[in-house]
Amino acid sequence: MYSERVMDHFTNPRNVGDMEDADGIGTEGNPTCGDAMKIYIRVKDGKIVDAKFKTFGCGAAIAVSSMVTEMVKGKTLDEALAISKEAVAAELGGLPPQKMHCSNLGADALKKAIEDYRSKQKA
Amino acid sequence: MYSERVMDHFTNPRNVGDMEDADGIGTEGNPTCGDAMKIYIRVKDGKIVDAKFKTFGCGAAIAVSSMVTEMVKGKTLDEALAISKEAVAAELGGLPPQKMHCSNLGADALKKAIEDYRSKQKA
Amino acid sequence: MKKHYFDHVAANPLHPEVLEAMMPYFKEEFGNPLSVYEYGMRAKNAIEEARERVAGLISSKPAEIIFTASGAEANNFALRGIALARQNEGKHVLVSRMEHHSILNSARFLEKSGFTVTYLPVDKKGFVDPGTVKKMITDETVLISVTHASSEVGTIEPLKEIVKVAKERNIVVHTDAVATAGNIPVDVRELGVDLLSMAAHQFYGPKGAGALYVKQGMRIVPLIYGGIQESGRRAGTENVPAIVGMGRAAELAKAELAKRIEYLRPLRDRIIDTMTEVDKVYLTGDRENRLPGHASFCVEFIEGEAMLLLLAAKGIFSASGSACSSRALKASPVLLSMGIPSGLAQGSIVFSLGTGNAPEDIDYLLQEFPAVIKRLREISPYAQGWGDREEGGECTVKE
Amino acid sequence: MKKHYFDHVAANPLHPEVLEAMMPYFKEEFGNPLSVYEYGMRAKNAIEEARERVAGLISSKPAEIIFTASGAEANNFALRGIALARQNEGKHVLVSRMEHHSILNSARFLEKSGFTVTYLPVDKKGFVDPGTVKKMITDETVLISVTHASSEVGTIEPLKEIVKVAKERNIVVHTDAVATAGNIPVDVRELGVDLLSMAAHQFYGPKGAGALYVKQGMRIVPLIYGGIQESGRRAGTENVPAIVGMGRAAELAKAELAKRIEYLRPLRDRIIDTMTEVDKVYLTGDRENRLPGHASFCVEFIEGEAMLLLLAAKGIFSASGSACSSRALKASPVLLSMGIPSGLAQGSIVFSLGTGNAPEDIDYLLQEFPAVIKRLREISPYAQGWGDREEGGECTVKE
Ligand SMILES: Cc1ncc(COP(=O)(O)O)c(C=O)c1O
Ligand SMILES: Cc1ncc(COP(=O)(O)O)c(C=O)c1O
Repeated sequence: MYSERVMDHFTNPRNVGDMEDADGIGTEGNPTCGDAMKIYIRVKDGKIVDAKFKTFGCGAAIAVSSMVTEMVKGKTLDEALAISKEAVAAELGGLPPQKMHCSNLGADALKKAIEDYRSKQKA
Repeated sequence: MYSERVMDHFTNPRNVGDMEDADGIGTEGNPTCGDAMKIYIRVKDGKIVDAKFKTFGCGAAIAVSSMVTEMVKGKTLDEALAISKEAVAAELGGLPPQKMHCSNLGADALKKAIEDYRSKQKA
Repeated sequence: MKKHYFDHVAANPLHPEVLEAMMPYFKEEFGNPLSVYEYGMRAKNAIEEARERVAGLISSKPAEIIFTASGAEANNFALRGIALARQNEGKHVLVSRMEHHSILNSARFLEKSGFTVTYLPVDKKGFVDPGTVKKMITDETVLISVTHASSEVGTIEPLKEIVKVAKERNIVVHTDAVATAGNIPVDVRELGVDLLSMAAHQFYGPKGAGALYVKQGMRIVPLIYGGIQESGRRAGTENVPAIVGMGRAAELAKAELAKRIEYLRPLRDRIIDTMTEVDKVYLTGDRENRLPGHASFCVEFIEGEAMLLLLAAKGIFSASGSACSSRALKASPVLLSMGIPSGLAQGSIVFSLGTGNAPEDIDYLLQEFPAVIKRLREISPYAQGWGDREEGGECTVKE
Repeated sequence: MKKHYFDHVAANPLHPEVLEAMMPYFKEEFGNPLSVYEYGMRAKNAIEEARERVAGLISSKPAEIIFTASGAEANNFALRGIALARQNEGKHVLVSRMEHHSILNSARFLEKSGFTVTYLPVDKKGFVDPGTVKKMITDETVLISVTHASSEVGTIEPLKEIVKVAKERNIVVHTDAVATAGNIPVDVRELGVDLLSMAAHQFYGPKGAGALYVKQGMRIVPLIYGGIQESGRRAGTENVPAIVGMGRAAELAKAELAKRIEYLRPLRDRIIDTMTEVDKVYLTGDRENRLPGHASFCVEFIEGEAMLLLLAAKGIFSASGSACSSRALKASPVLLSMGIPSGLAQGSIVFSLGTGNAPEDIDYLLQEFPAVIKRLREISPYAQGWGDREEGGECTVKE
């Protein structure tokens, strides 16, 4: 069902963990739906220098979280915002169609983390 | 489906044929239903001394005709009239239930042949 | 005694390569296609591969194939599923009089559910006339179902022309292709039908596997509700080995179709040519436009089951549409629909050939069958003519 | 890697003796049971022998068994067939909330056809309360369908008591015994039910064979119309090998039932005892009154499919009622019906054992499974508690 890349990121997820004093935190999804993720980012000079995640969810959700946190590292905030669900899925070698929308919340959580960072900056 | 006795009387039917100047002739059934038989009897001293048949029909119908013509030989008319469908079927080692009524017309045809004989006697 | 099996419309022997393809799914590959782990995935893949192969046989897309457990299920599903899905547009259905029981009895169910069904007549060669279809269409007609070929007379119906008149009025067309799919070329695009039923056991595949082709985009109400198997259109744990077998049988049929037809036709023609020489033996159905291995007759003055059994005693296996041989105890409605008198219809006999039949088998049949006819006619009271019975009588089965 | 298969509710491996019994019917015995000659008769006899064996398994008469192609078909047939047959007496049906999709979705179909359906609640151990059944019966009620055991939680329902309250009001009772027949003693006379569904693949029989027990004299409208197979109650060429396989599997199950139960129960109990020791792992369904090989849990803070896949990576195969693992993408209605919070229901996992599982397989499971839980909890944002998510949220799948 899942591609090898998905299985790799699921069984050996990168960047798992909480981040103390993260610059931005985004959460998306909820347990009722079976998928919920929390993404932490650390920002320096307008670039994401580190990212971590915690995810409740299926294999796809965990792999997506792992992949998104990998993809954002070193990107500017605007570059990171441009990461789409499709881009994440493509990096993972594709996702089963039924998983495309319900478990592929990484880009949304990331967006929220960036918004969180920006709103904190304004404050 | 059929007992060995049925198959024997079907594949080697006894008393097949027409009977010239029969004393009684009875027909029962019709081609629409798939079974029709004609029974001829020769009567002497109140006893059936010979019987023949012609049958259009399935294996059961042919076997029944063959058996009935065997059973009546040597019987008085009243004895012959007492031959029931069930008795014919029993002599044949049984008939499949669905054949019991539509193909087991031998006793009826025999009855008609006896009636035919008796009505001729009266005339 | 050597067996001579000429009843391929009743059952086909399984092709050894089909059985071989099925075997792993009776052993180590026992997974449920819904399971997310490896056993499930392999079972799922096997089904999808079979779907492609079955689609390939009729030139459809794989997603247009819904697996069922039989031809009868596919026919019930088609008739009732489309009637229910389209009932707001009209409640009139047209089916031919020569349909299989699974169509006719589904049609009766629709009648009980408030639909009107009109039964299309059949001519004496077994054809449904597209012109008649056109006349019988009403504003209420939502579905037409005409068989591609009846397994009892073998005539191949002018489906393309029927579809043409149906499409002028936007009416959905279903065909029962159980007797044709895998036996003659069947191309759903070319035929233009919206739905088509098939059964694996008619082309050397296993029993327990059928399929309904449903044109992309066509809404159909399920017959069997439950889980999400077959995209939610047909529930129940998939019969993986049977489906795999159907796929392999479809693949083999497609590859060998021309060869099989070329092999069977001359054998069939020999039977027809020889037997129609016998006095008062009539071919049923059209001479040319018929299934390649199908030779069906009515033999006057004798009854079909008796023929079957005497032939069987000689190792020859065939079928009949006579009342006594049907277990339903009614003469074939298909034969009666063609205007064959009821008495004559009792003399029905059908030889359906398969690739396992050798030319010598036909020699043997043609030697033995006339003798069987002669023998039974000697027993028949009608051998000189039907007499006053010619029209047949009322059939009253006494209880 | 050695495979440890604990998903017998999804699929059973075929018993080798069952396959052996089936093999002749894939080879020389390919006849159609309707044929009057020897091939047909042998096929017919094989089916009737299978019918006796299946009847023997549930202590019914052979004539009370109608073969189907799946448990889902039997369930659809029962619900719709009885509702249609009895609709003049009333149009109200009772089904429990923990029924299989094939019951629930058939019930929805009945609702669309003008019936009223009341859904019986389930308590937190998975029991339907006969007292509640009694209260929910109306003058219009014609049918009650309660599963004998759900394959998701394994609780065995108090059917006898439910039948008792139904019979006070002359209401027909159907039970879905797909998960129980062949796995625990099932006696239709003792249970008192009027209809009962079963599937061969749940007791080491083949896929593609199911059966519906219909009490003698009970009228039922067919689901699949056509020929006179199954006494006119279920049409379609019989899947002879599968039916024969079901018969043999039933015979084996009956002979070995006590032994199988005795073997499985301690294995199941070890899993339950060990796993409920793990923090925030809860048994679902009743502890005692459950299927002998069935151990089902909800594991807090993690999701079922992720568990399944990590276990599968270690050669352990199981099932889950989580939304993501269902392909239908909805959390098991059975679990929700028991009042399990939706978030927790996502952590569902089911181990269903079979006679092929060795005690060492259980050792391995009990060694690996806690590690999988630990690992996934390390990834979970909720491992310290659900926080404001405790009640779960609205589930909106964005397109
Ligand atoms: C309790 C129950 N009922 C019905 C079914 C449906 O049976 P089938 O998959 O054979 O259609 C299942 C599935 O295994 C089941 O577990
Ligand atoms: C023309 C036709 N339609 C439908 C069927 C029914 O198919 P099945 O027996 O697979 O249910 C048959 C039977 O072989 C058939 O010949």
